[in-house]
Amino acid sequence: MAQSEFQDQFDGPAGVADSRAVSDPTLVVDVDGFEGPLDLLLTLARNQKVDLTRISVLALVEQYLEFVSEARRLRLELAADYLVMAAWLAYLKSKLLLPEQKDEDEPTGEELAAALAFRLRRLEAMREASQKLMARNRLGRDVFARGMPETTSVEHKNIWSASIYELLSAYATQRQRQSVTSVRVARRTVWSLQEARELLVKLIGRAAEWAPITSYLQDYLYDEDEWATVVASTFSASLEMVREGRIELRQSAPFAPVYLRTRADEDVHGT
Amino acid sequence: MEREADLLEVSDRMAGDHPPGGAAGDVEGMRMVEALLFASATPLSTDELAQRLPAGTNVAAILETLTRTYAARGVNLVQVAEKWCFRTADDLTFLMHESMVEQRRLSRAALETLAIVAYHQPVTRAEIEEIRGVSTSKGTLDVLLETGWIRMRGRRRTPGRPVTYGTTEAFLVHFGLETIKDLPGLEELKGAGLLDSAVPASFMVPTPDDADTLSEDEDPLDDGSLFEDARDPDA
Amino acid sequence: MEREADLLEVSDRMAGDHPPGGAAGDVEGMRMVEALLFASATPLSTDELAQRLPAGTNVAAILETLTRTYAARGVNLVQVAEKWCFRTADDLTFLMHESMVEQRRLSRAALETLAIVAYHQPVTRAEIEEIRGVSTSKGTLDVLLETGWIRMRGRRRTPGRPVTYGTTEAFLVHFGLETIKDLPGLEELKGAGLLDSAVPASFMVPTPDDADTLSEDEDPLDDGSLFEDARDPDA
Repeated sequence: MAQSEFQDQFDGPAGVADSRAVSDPTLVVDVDGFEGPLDLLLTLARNQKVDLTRISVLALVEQYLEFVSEARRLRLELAADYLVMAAWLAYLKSKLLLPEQKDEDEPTGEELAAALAFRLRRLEAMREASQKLMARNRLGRDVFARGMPETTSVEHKNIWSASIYELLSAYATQRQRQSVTSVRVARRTVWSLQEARELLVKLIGRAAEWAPITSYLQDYLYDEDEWATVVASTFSASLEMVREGRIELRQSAPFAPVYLRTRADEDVHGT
Repeated sequence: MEREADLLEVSDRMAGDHPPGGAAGDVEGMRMVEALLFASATPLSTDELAQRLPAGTNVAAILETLTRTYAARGVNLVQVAEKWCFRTADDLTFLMHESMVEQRRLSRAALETLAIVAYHQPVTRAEIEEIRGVSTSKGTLDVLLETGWIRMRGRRRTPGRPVTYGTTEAFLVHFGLETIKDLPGLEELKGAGLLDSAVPASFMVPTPDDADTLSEDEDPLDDGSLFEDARDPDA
Repeated sequence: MEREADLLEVSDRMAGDHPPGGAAGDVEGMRMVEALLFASATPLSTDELAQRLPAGTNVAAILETLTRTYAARGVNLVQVAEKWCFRTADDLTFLMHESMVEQRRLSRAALETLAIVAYHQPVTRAEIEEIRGVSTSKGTLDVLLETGWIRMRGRRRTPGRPVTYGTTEAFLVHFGLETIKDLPGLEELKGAGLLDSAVPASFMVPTPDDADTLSEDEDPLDDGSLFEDARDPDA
């Protein structure tokens, strides 16, 4: 039932909500305007015309059971609550009538009766409390507040704060941000190994004399930016040509000029 | 000043038993408290008053004097929710038809539930149902929440973490209660053990508690799941 | 009744000069008028009061007595447009002004702008924008003017005669500077790690100068045209 599901979700799997899951609150009210079996019991108890602390629970139980059987005889639709309560009260009645048994796990009839009486007194107490509460001098009904409260005007005043650190770091950060002009990475000219080799082959021709490697490259070393790549690529290409046996390299000391010449016995190599 | 002398004399007569050197001499302080409380749309606490008065003003003494001064008049100075406000005297209700606000009629179920929340707070819906012996329709709690008299406080630290309910400051203001401990008949109910929760056999006599701080077995409301509850299609 | 006797005595004293047989004896009538006027949402005329009071009540006399009774108090009974109501005493209206002081922090844009004004003063809005590289909203300068830390100094002798901004003494006080020259320069900013040491060589931090005397290229502010400028969205 949606209602009971909802209750479970709302209050958790509390026993009270579960035991009543099959009852529909709207049906409860239909039973002669009683708000549930406890309300009916309370009404019956009041009929005993004694202080609630001195009611006869047994008599009350019998009245309730009689009410329920009468309702059934008249084929009145009774909400399940009332039947559950009737079953429980029948059990209570048997407990009260039978001689007390030594069973420590189960409450005695007197204890059950006392619990029921307590619940009735508590419900009645809450009803009286609600009446007392509603009978108090209530605002807007019995006592009244000022009809024309004078609004207090609120003046907003701002106190600004900033620290010297914040000020300086804001300044430095934003000045610096603005000072950074965009940097374009210039494309470098690079001599490929292939280009260097072709050039080398063309330049040295059949030169058989030792000559510094840079002397061949004089025409190409005018640009400072390109000097490194020209020298490096040419040197690498020359190493490869040495391996092939086409030229010879000579250097007298570290960082001394590198000399090169075509290999003299090229024809031998050719065979 | 003539009018001060005048007022002083009056105050002396009206509050004849005040301690010498008390508030009676502070005519300006008294006038200011009167003005503030008359003007305010909501009750003001002693602290709120003190904040708006010159430093060193003995607000408590002034309030005591004013309470006595106004006790016999058509407008009384009263304390609700531990704050101060002026209210028309309760014996003049019969005159006030024009000012009367249309009050929403609460069902018997709602009244009972309100009382149970007030006296047993913090209380869960299952506990309310246990006391009433009948399941509470969602509408009942809704209506009470709408009046602003009850509020969801937190969640009970028990399986299912049910929502706990309690009363609000608006509840105290509406019913003219200084604190929740001024609920009518509270002491008798406590004495008779009728505020015990009978089901978990606790032998402690609880006292209703509308304090904002959650009790030991309450968790704060978790907005997410609370919202879910509030949106329940059966609500 | 005790309280009636009490009030009677008081009223007698408070309104010692009332005509014998007048309102002073009508304690209940006085209480009723008090309550009605207090609770009413609108001022009430003598007729309206009379309609709601027991027949034969001398409303006019009661009102006269009450006016006198309350004259010295924090709340007065006053007549507005021939109707009666309670009002806070004129000399206490200052209590009704609540000043809310809010601590606020400057936005990043405002801090930057403030710093630029401090270092580069006298500086125009266009110059600020040029330095910041973004347009400065009018609101930012407004906020800074509200802080009292910057002021309009004069007008730059350039086309459009833009307003120049500079810092105030309040600026120095707030930031704990003895003179504006205590603002750290380029090397100090670098030393403090606020500026990257790799800034370009062309990077300059000006030596700030907040002298009251206008610089050579500044004209004094001319109030008339200032107003015009201040409204100019582009100013």
